[in-house]
Amino acid sequence: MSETLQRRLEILAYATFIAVILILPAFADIFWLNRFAKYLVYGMLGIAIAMSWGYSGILNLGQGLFFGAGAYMLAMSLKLASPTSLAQGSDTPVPDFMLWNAEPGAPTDLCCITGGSWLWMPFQWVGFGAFMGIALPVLLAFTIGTVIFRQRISGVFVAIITLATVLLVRLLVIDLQPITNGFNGLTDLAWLTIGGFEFDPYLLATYYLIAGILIAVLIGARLLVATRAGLVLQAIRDDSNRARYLGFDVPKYQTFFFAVSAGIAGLAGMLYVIVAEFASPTFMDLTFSITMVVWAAVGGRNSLLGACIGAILINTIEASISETEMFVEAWKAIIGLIFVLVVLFLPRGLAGFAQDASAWVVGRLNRGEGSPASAVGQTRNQAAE
Amino acid sequence: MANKSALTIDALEVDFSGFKAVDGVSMVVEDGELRVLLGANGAGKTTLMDLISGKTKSTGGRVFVGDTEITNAEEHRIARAGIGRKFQIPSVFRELTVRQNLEVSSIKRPGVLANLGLRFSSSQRERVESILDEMGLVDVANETAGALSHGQTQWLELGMLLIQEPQILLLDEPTAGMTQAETLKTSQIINRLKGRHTLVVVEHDMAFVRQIAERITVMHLGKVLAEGRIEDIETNEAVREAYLGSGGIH
Amino acid sequence: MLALRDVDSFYGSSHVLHQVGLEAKSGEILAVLGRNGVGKTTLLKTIMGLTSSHTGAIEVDGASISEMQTHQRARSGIAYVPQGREIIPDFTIRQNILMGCFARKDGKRAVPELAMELFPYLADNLNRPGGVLSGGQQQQLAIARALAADPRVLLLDEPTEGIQPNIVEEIEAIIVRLNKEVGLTVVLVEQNVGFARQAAQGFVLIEKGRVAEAGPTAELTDDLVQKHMAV
Amino acid sequence: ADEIEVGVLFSQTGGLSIIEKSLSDATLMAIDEINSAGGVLGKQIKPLVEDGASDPKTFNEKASKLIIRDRVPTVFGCYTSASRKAVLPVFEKRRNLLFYPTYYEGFECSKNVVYTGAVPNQQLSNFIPWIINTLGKKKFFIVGSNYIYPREMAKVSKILIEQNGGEWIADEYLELGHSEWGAMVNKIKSSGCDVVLSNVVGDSVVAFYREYKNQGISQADLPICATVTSEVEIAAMGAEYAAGSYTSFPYFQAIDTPANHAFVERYRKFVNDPKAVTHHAMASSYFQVFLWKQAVEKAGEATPEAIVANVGGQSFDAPDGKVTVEAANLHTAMTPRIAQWKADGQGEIVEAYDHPVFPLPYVAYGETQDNLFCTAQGLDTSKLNQ
Amino acid sequence: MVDILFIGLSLGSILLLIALGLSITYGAMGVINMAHGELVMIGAYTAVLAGIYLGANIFVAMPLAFVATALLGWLIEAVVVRRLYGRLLDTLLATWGVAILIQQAVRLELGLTFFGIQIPGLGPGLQNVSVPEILSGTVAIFGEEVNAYRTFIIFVTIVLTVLTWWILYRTPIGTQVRAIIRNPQMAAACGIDVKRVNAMTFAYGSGLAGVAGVMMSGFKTVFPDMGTPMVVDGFLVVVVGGVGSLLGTVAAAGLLGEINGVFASVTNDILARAVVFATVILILILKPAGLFSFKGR
Ligand SMILES: Nc1ncnc2c1ncn2[C@@H]1O[C@H](COP(=O)(O)OP(=O)(O)OP(=O)(O)O)[C@@H](O)[C@H]1O
Ligand SMILES: Nc1ncnc2c1ncn2[C@@H]1O[C@H](COP(=O)(O)OP(=O)(O)OP(=O)(O)O)[C@@H](O)[C@H]1O
Ligand SMILES: NC(N)=O
Ligand SMILES: [Mg+2]
Ligand SMILES: [Mg+2]
Repeated sequence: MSETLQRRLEILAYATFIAVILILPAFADIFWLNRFAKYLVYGMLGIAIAMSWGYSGILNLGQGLFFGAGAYMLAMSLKLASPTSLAQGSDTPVPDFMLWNAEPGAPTDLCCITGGSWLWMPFQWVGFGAFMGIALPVLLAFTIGTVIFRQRISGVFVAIITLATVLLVRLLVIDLQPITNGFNGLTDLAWLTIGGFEFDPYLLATYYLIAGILIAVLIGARLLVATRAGLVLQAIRDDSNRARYLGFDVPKYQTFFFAVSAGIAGLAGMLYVIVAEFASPTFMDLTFSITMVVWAAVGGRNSLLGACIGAILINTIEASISETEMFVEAWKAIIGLIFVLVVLFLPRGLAGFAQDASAWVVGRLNRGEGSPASAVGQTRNQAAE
Repeated sequence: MANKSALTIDALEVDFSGFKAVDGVSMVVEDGELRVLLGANGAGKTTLMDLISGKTKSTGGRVFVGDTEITNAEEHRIARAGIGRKFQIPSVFRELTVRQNLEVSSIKRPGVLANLGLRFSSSQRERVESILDEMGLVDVANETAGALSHGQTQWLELGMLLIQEPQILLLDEPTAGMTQAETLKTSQIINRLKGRHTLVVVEHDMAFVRQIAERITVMHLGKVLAEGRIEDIETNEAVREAYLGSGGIH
Repeated sequence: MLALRDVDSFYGSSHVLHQVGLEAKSGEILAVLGRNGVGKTTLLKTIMGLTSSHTGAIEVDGASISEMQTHQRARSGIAYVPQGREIIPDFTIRQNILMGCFARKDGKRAVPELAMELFPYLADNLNRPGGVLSGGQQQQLAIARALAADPRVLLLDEPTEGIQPNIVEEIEAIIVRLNKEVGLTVVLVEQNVGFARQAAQGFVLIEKGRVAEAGPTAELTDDLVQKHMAV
Repeated sequence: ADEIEVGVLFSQTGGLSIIEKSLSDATLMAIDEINSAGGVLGKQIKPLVEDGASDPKTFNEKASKLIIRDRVPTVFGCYTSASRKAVLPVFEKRRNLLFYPTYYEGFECSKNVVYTGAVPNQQLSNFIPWIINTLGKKKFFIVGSNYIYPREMAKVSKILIEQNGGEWIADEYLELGHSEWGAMVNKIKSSGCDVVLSNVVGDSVVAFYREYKNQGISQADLPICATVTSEVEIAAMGAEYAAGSYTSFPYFQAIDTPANHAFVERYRKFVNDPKAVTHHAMASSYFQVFLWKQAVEKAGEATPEAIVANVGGQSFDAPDGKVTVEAANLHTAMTPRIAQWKADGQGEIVEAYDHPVFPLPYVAYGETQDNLFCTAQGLDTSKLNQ
Repeated sequence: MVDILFIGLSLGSILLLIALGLSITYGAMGVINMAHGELVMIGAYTAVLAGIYLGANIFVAMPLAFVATALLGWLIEAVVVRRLYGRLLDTLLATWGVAILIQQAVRLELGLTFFGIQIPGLGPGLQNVSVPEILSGTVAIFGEEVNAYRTFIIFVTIVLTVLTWWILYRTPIGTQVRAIIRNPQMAAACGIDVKRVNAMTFAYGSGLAGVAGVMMSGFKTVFPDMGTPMVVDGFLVVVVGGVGSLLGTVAAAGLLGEINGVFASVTNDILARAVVFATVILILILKPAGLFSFKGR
């Protein structure tokens, strides 16, 4: 397939996707809009995974750490903005759970009600929470990335380190109950308010807030990987040593894109808090992090759009099947089966399938040179695969 | 250190748990010189290149590019100091297309932020196209490099090196797996580079060596066995014995 | 001994060999020549069953092997020295050589005498890991491994690539010897036309995945070489 | 319509489905029984079953589906506090109603939740004095899973232990779902305690009791007194491991009343499993549907506001005995009991209050029946920082 | 002190028992088998069912479980894994799907619940296996009363480890296994029946998981989700040890087990878990390819 045609088809795919999510409200009730808003957030996670896994070759099994970090940062601010926080007899907001966890006689003030509660103080300003929702994941990723990429850790070892990290952080968040509310997470949050406008999760405006940010992230990420740096990144994924001998400081590239991916995941975490109104340490469960990876794989890990659509699609399918009375118990088995089938028969995910299909159609159209060989009657040699 | 020398190697050695694959090698390559490195299989030629390019860390001795010491520096620093390398087992970005391989190699400012732009300059593009043409890779420019044959991969790697334009090129068996005609073409390319670039070439193909050689260094068992012009080497009995066999350099 | 008829071969959907036919008679050396990328390696891989798929007939001693899996082809007496050498880096030299023995019919597992005689470096370093060897040493190891299979047909992909000149001479001599003394049938992919002319009885020139010319070595004229191997 | 739709939201899949399935079944059984008896307000109840998949995110999503799309007036559901916290914003901001059947840590006071499980004072207020006075054990080793409920139970226990002249010598936690007890049991052995107070939940319980026996500790010398170990865990671990230990709950399968025997029978038939066990949260899942029905009938309509306004004061003769939703705080008054586990896997009730105990969700902060923090209007915050 | 070290040793042996099968399917075959935990679970259920239907104890259940899970592993290999060799991360995803399927199969009693048929022993509930009399209670070792069942686990682990080591490093089949992971094409060209060896290896690794499951059933609850956390622990061990190194797996299991045991004893279990994770991270940062790894050129 010629390159320009390929590019045009890709632009068409992006445009179609964007158009669909923008006109969706015309066809969906407010419940589905809220639900899709959540799935768009998952789609953003798909983008983050495709960027780190597909483009950088870094399989992060701890993406939940960044999602969780983003979620908690904004949730802390929204918790302090919640009217119930103020209604506890103190002049300054104090999260209700800190009262339960406080030592008897402790001052009812954010500075010192429990050990470490002062960490919450800057979050009284929602802007700080929103800023930290991206800054903290980026900082974490930057730190982790700098260490592991300088040490030239790659492949499954990165996966295990990120996995151990997310498990470690999750353990600490649960254990630091006095300042995190432990296992129960943060609920009873205020709605995000910008310029006096409250983003009730069941408003059209909230859907468009999420959709708009997703579109911006999608386009931004797509442009980023199309840069020269993005090309270098793919070269590094391919053969990091070769890239070194060309003079590229490999860890810098890896860390940069790892951090960008983390920032996107953090942003997704924040948006999730806006639409779901809670933050929970289960965001840092291993299963969630693996599930995200599966979404991206189904959609196509080498395609930002594919991974994004994969996440949205799987969640939509999951919801539909699990809400079909017949399948209430069996839906998970069906999902499991879908994963297996996709990996076996669509090895590059839906995006890869779409590319192959369009290549085939185009090949049909300008028949003649380079028509794909027919597979009829060929001996298959297993060992060669 | 003499100012004119491009590459200075001073008593370099590496010890692999007791086995010294390179054992006190000293060598000065002048600016613009082409140096051929000969030696038996296992003499330490590739290892010497590994040491220069930072792939292997030395356990003794020093390496300079011009006046800059690069001993055991990180690979990308050595590369930025002006050393480019072609590997014995050709090493390219197998999942990128041939053109993308060349594009990546054409990037001059290696930082992340410097490369956040979308486009390559038109001079870079032209350079890529002309290298594609020169290496005979135009037909496969949009193929992924992993699908190339061995020889095509050799050409591609050579092309990447040319477009990278390092001051010093280390070429490890650049003609392995090429036909005589192809070898001839390679030697022409290399001869064109002489003077502008400093080259260190490892080869076993004596016909090729004859086409390009100025000075030759012969290694044996990790040490320098002989150094000199082609005629000196050809007639050196020790070299004949250890390496050349009946044919000589023909 | 080894015959191919109308063989087409594929990597995934890319079609590399077209209607290839050739024959190596028993005890003969057949040289396969051609430019880079024409499909020489692919031809050997196809014989071994290592491309994704192929059509057409491949026979050894009149028996079809084209339906066989790779290991069965190996066990039917074909040994392969690949272009990349494909040494297992963390196996010792001995273990690498013994790998070849899995294709033996008699089940014997021993380092072949002949290989030890041919390659003294290997004989002296049987317990070093294969991965640390130099390129040329690995080439020797790959040949030794093939010999360990006690094959009838030997597929050699540019066996002298990267070998020091005096050993090249030796390897060339060895190939001739194996052919003469042991009666091995050899399919030899070579760039060195001189050696091909000297050692082989027959030749095949490949061009873009098709057999362009074939015949006894005597017919391998400079014109043909010029036509099919020049850049 | 001639149907009233209600939500049933428990985990049908995932790690927690083991327990939550039984809560879901009990709920469906109650609905079934009500429907057979003519329904409510002459209408049949139609349960909409959704799967929380043991994941708070899914609980949140499904709650929103039931409330916003299906517009049910009530959801029966949630087992863990974490899942309840995840659905709470939907119920509160959309003014809907959750019936929550699980024992929990307290300090929650929502106008949108009716709590029918025990709160700490209903499990501990007679348990601790009984351990000290009747069992004669004074040195407590407190152990729990590391999350809110066990920590809160420990807090309340410590107050009670001190009030009753005992002492606690350790308060240790293990990760939720962890099942490696070697070190902890070894610690217990060498701590010099004479009783273990366990707030361990889930499958960790099984590994705990097994390790306990396998390290050679006898329940007679050093009994485990538990707040969460129910018939489910006992059946799962093998009764011999728990024999001799104690649990405090308002409901046990062993309650020897005709009503309870009939309940157990009906349940076994309903789930088609002659060995199925009944337990506290599951019994609450059952009776809370009846409390709900009474409230609907009293209100004459099935809207969340009407139900909540009328559920306070409703009593029901549950398998547990009489249970009453307290109008003051929408928690349920129940009768605490203590059972000793026997080799057949059933508890023998060794102690029981003779009357239902008033639920005090803020008992750890000094709440008493005369000084309620949680009121029908919500939390009275002025009480909190005194 | 002996008691603390014993706890660590026992933790290590349990880790090793889980990791052993993984160290083969992952280390020697390059398959990230996320369904490994489910194979452990199936092993445990074999013990449950053997108890219910055959009245058999865990000694009998061990070989049964080995066979059952080896067969299941063989099936997984033939249907799914076989198509994915060389695609490491795809094996992770596909076997993740397989894991979900196996879990649901047990939970839904192989789908028979839909027809109202119940199989006692399966289903979503919690199951248990009782430990034979001679393994319950304590035994005296070095003058210290230790848990007899844990001692038995340590013993079984040692036997299985030695057996596995012997197969991998002292038999031709072991050489074939190790050759295939390094270079399947060349292995085939050397006459190795890659398909058959892979199937056998995967079945063996799965069988080990089954035995591990029987051992787990003696001190844990048996339920459909029991395997999920195990696969994580198993991978931590295998990777920290160095992929493909059996010795590394043994060392990592021992090290992490003792760290866990000692920290849990002198501080608390939560901190011990945290320290274990931190150790994993630290080891991999300091030794980026795990404790034991081959260094090529
Ligand atoms: N990492 C290593 N560990 C141990 N020995 C090594 C290592 N690297 C190289 N060697 C040994 O050092 C010697 C020199 O190897 P080198 O690859 O430099 O040879 P060479 O001169 O390039 O040979 P060739 O012409 O065959 O490519 C060989 O004997 C090789 O086995
Ligand atoms: N794995 C592969 N997938 C797709 N195409 C391939 C693959 N390997 C080789 N090819 C293509 O098949 C053609 C023949 O390659 P082959 O390696 O057989 O060439 P060759 O004649 O051995 O060349 P050389 O002399 O360079 O070794 C080349 O055009 C190459 O691009
Ligand atoms: N409510 C509980 N026990 O989490
Ligand atoms: Mg070399
Ligand atoms: Mg070739």
